[in-house]
Amino acid sequence: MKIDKKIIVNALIALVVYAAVMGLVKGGVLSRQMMSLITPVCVYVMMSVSLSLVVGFLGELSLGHAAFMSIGAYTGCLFLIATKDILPVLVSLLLAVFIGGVAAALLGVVIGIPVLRLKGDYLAIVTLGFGEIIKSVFNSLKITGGAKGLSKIPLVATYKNFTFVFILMLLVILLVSHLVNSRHGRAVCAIRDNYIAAEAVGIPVSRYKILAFVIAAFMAGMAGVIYGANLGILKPANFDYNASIEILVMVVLGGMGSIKGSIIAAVILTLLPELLRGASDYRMLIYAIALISMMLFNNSAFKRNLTEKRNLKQAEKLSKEEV
Amino acid sequence: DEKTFLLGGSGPLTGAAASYGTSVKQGAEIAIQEINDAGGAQVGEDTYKFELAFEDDEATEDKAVQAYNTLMDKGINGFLGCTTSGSCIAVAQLSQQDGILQITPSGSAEGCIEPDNAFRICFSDPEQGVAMADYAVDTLGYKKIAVLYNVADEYSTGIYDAFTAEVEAKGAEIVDAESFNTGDVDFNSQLTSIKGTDAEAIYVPAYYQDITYITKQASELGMELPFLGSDGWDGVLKTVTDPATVEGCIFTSPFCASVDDEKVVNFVKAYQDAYGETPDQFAADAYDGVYAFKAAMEEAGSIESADMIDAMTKISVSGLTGDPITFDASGAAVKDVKFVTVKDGQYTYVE
Amino acid sequence: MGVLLEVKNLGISFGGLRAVDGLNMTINEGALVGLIGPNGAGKTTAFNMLTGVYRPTDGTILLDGKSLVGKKPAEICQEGVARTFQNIRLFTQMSVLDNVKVALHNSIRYNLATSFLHLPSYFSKEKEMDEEALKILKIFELDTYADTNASNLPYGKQRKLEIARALATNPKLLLLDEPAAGMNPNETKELMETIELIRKEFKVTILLIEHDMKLVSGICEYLYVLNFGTELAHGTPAEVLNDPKVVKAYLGE
Amino acid sequence: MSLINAILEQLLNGLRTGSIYALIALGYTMVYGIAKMINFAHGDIIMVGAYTLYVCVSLLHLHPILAVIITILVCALLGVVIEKIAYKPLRQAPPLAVLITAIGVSYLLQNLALLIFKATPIPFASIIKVPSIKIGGVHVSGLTIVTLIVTTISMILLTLFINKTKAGRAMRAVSEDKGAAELMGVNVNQTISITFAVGSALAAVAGVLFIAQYETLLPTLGALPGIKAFVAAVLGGIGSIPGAMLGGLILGIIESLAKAYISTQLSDAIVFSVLVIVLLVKPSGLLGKMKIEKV
Amino acid sequence: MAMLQVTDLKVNYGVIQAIKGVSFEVNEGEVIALIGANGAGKTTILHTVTGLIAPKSGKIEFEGKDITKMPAHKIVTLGMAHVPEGRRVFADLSVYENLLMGAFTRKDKDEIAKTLEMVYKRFPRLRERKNQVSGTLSGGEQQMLAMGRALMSHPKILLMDEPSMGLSPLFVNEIFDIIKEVSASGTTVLLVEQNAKKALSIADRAYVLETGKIVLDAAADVLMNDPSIKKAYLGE
Ligand SMILES: Nc1ncnc2c1ncn2[C@@H]1O[C@H](COP(=O)(O)OP(=O)(O)OP(=O)(O)O)[C@@H](O)[C@H]1O
Ligand SMILES: Nc1ncnc2c1ncn2[C@@H]1O[C@H](COP(=O)(O)OP(=O)(O)OP(=O)(O)O)[C@@H](O)[C@H]1O
Ligand SMILES: [Mg+2]
Ligand SMILES: [Mg+2]
Repeated sequence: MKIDKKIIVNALIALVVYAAVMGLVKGGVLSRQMMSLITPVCVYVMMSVSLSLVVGFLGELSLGHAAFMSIGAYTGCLFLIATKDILPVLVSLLLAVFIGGVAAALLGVVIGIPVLRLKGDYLAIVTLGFGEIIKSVFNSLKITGGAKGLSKIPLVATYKNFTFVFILMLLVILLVSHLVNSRHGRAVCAIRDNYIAAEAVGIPVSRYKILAFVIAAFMAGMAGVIYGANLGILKPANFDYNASIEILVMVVLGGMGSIKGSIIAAVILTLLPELLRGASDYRMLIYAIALISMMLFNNSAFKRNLTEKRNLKQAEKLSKEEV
Repeated sequence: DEKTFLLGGSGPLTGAAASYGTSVKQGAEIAIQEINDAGGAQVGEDTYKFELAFEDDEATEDKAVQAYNTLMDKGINGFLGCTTSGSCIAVAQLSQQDGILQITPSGSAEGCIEPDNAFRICFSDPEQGVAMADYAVDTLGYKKIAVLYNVADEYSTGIYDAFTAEVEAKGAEIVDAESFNTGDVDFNSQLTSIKGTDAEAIYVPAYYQDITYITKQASELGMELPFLGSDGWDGVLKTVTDPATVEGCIFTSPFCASVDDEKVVNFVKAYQDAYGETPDQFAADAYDGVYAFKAAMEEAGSIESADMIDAMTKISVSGLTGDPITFDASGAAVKDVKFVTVKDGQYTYVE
Repeated sequence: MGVLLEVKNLGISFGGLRAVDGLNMTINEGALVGLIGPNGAGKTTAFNMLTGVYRPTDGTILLDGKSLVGKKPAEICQEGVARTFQNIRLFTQMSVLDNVKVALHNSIRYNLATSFLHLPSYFSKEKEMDEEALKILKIFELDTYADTNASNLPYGKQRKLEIARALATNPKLLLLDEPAAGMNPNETKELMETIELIRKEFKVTILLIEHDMKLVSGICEYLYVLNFGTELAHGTPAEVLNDPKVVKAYLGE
Repeated sequence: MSLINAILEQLLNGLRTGSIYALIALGYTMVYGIAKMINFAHGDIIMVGAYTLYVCVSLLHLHPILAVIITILVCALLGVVIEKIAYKPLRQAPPLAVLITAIGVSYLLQNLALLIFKATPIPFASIIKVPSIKIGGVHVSGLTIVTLIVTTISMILLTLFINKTKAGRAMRAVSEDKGAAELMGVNVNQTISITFAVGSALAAVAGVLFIAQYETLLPTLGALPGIKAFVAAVLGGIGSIPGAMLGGLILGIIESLAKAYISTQLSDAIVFSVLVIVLLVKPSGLLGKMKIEKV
Repeated sequence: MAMLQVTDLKVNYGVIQAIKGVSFEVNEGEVIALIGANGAGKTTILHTVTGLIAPKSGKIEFEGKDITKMPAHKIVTLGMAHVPEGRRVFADLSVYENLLMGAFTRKDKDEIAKTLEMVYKRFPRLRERKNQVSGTLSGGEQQMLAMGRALMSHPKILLMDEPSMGLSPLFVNEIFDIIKEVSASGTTVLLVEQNAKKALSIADRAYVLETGKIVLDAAADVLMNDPSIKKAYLGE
């Protein structure tokens, strides 16, 4: 009934988006700039949706999400390179994505340990630290090409493989939104809202904290593989804390705990700097101002009242009942 | 008939690496101004004036790809880029599919010119590393050398790898290999460690920003070891507060802003008039890159990339960074490696 | 009727402060027992030890003969002890219904794959949860608020929601920390009826802290009185509330 | 050189960077402690301070002392203005929203500096000229000593100010409950402005010392020390003023020793590993108070 | 002119109107009780009077001065103190520091010391715990602290939001004795209470609030005997 309608609407939206992008690409209407943005947009949607699980739903600040992405990207892309001539493209990509996800999830478990003991900004620093450690390690590893980067990655996840990338992105969105609407997701949200109360009603807090980190890591790892297979080259420097912060910005701008918001913010923030290219020298300045303005608007009384008016019906119903 | 050749370019204009991209852009602008003032390029019947479309790529690969595609949307006829190696490699894959002539002014990693359509003006990293190793061991006679390089930077590590291999092949010794990270400003620990060894010289393959800190801190530590460097050193004199700190250093460089060559003098003057600062090697590379385009189209008699690419190996450019510069089949520039030193606070070529 | 909870010689110190010292309590299955005492006597602290929030420095806690000392709060909850908090702790960004559904976490289960994929059992189990949660909310007349954000409830209703949530964990022993605080006499009266009701309906043993003597004498069968961390008296309300020591330390004239 | 001397020199190298981190961390921690927000733009205020000093000394040819005073005033004012425009409207918003806005402000300042001063690094000779001294065979840079002294004095003054004065008490009250503080008669907006003014003034001082130490102006010069100082503040226990100083010094020393005796390639990894381990043992940092939550 | 005069006050939370046009007055020296069920809007009114919430419309005057738009910290200096709902003590400050915060607007050190002594005498527990971090006090202890803190400002009028919540019966009596004392020493009191019986027993007059509107006002002893009030608020 209510749920069914939602599913249908969402499926329709997904279908329309897919058809529109496909149509535009095939019809040759889209500029090359826009076409080259298709995969990055999908990658950042995956990144921000997965991070929203940790930041928006678990309520822990993570400044190291790009590290998970890099682990996934490197392992998956190494696999892609190794199997380039052996396996069919799709099989190789599918396996690479899975392997990347698993590798990142394993790191997620490692990070899970401090997560159990630390909170808030202390945890944030530790995630940032892990990110920098991973980056340092990649910089000094030979197999990944060190600072020179891992190049010659087959370009198998560009807009030409949009269908694959899109399905993967949908999958990530679907899994995360399913999860947060389940008993496991509720447990995660309960920890965010009040962990003492969550413990008191029998939620194994530690287990769920790790779970959230691991799932988010897995998805970031998958996104990393797509990122690599779209660019053809991976460099450790691209996964530093600035990259993590960019993703965090998307999650927060989208509104914490809102998957839809995370998606929209990821799309906007990936496209915005590109759309601002016309402003040449003022590009990043305008970007910064836009970011600040969006944050201020999102939290303005005006916006609050807008949302509240939407909830007014419910409130009116309630106050009638109260009388 | 007057037509326009739209030259694309990309490099970091914002972020920590912004100065490199800015130099490339400005160097190219000077060359274009000069060519256009002189009547443009003569291609068969037509005269072509140059126009530059330059995009910010923040020195990251994904932005570079987008910058390149934006330029392709604008319909560029040739691509002068990217400024940094990683971006260059990422874009080269695409430019190869497009079959467009790509000349990178400063992308020094080996992978930058792998596709047939890609050429470069600057030295390759291994080339430089080997050249300096040969010079240090054979000419200067050093037997024990310490190295300080940027572990997070492809340029620095690329040269470092080649340098180390060559030094060891020649029977000399790398007594200490210290490293740092992009953005570091304090090198005292590494320098102190090197100070504690019996090294006869320090080789620092890095850009002048880092060098500024390193040489100053070395002099504060009372180190008197001679410094050897890579072409990234060029420009160091404009950022040090005390030229004495770099006095006597020797670095590989194809370009030297203060030599007496007429071309160089004119370029430096034009650049200073336009931007109020002394050009560095990035600017010079870009300048030569633009002239390579001019030479290629004139040689080919066409601005079709396929024709220009064929012509590349036939041209000879009399540039700032080499005279002549020619290109081999691999896409690399063939030019002499020169060694520059700082003497009395001025750059001069080592005889 | 058997003994459900047995507390022996329970004590805890915070730095130099001996907040609870040598507390003994025996609570039978199905009983409704009050824990009273002056402010700062250590009542809430005793609850915190019973639920694993604090680890006692000494003493034993046995629930159905099993020791609870050293167990984590979540484990103790699964053993069958639920509580409310003196300073309300709701899941503020969740709906009233979801607050209760969180508490059903351990009683109505499905696995992670079901969560991810929304397999058929997801829908049936969620439905079961909704029904169960609404059933409990109805007792507290909160079912009409099911979709409201918990933090937007007025104070009194928030207290009720806390009790509803605690009940949803299906406890053997329910600990209520000042359930009537912030309620007016009428609301308190209603609350007393509700407590009696849930006690019958859910066959749950209740231990409550309260300063409202009407409530305490109205529904408690047995009382323990704490003062400065130690036991001052225990007995039936009639005995205890007339005990001069209790009157002097706690009730006043 | 004897091993002892070598270690001593490396310790001094650590102190040199550490004292700068410490000074920056003081401002970080102070703003965090009161306004309860991580001011990611703090590092960029250092950058603004450095450029302001440059403009005053090299372009306007002002007397160095006057230049330093102007620098401090400019930064303090900038801090207050940023707070008013970008953070104050977000008082009711979730804390992370303010964090993101701070990141936006950081981008903004960097890109403004880039537009005004261009990307090429500007050399700027130190205005602080103190000779280095020699203690038992090792040189100690005069600037390091100055930085250490300034940091220590700042720390002591700040600690006294926050713990012992009425204004400081008001700040702590505001940090816990703005409404209740207002009910005590505290002007909350003004108190927060003062917090940002003091924090940014500290950043200005850090900027002056930083640029005296490293002598090169870059639009991004504040970013890395900013992050390092943030790490230092957390290491010492964020919100704790002596902790910030301790954290900064320790961070500098670990960095230096890791580079000298373990591996320069992996020095960042080592530094952060130490940090992670310290936090695992002491989850609220070295001097941070474990926040007791009364249940 | 009344000491505190509130005229046609309307307050919104976003789009929801919580106070729908309330007028009342408090004269100097009076003890006024404000009673009403959960969610009636009592706390909202007190917050608006002390300036923590801005009203949508209406007027608030204190000693003839219009304070409707005055920020809270200024209102405090006029001699108004507020013991907020939920105590809101500064958890990380010690008991002593909390009390000093109460005297924030006062300058005279000797006078402050005298008041402090007076507060300690009324609440000996606070003296015992003066160096304890307030966050770890028991609920009742925190209530004492909140009250002591408000008294530290030596207010002309004291607004109290459910001061008896969470207090032991003995202490409830004591709190009401203290309120009486405070009132006797010349401080005007506006009291919000769930314990309506107690409140009415010490009040001069009272207002009854229902979902944002005042439905009744009368002398306390009249209300005490009003059958509908008895039934609705006194639990009889
Ligand atoms: N974490 C803690 N650290 C230090 N002291 C504490 C802590 N928790 C409680 N206390 C002290 O222990 C004593 C008992 O507190 P508790 O909260 O148990 O009292 P209570 O009996 O529930 O009182 P009330 O009826 O006022 O709620 C108090 O004096 C309190 O200050
Ligand atoms: N911050 C808020 N946002 C939205 N609604 C609020 C807010 N605070 C209070 N309300 C609503 O305003 C109404 C009045 O609340 P108020 O707290 O003033 O009541 P009260 O009379 O003090 O109740 P109680 O006796 O429970 O303390 C209630 O319906 C409440 O839900
Ligand atoms: Mg209690
Ligand atoms: Mg209230």
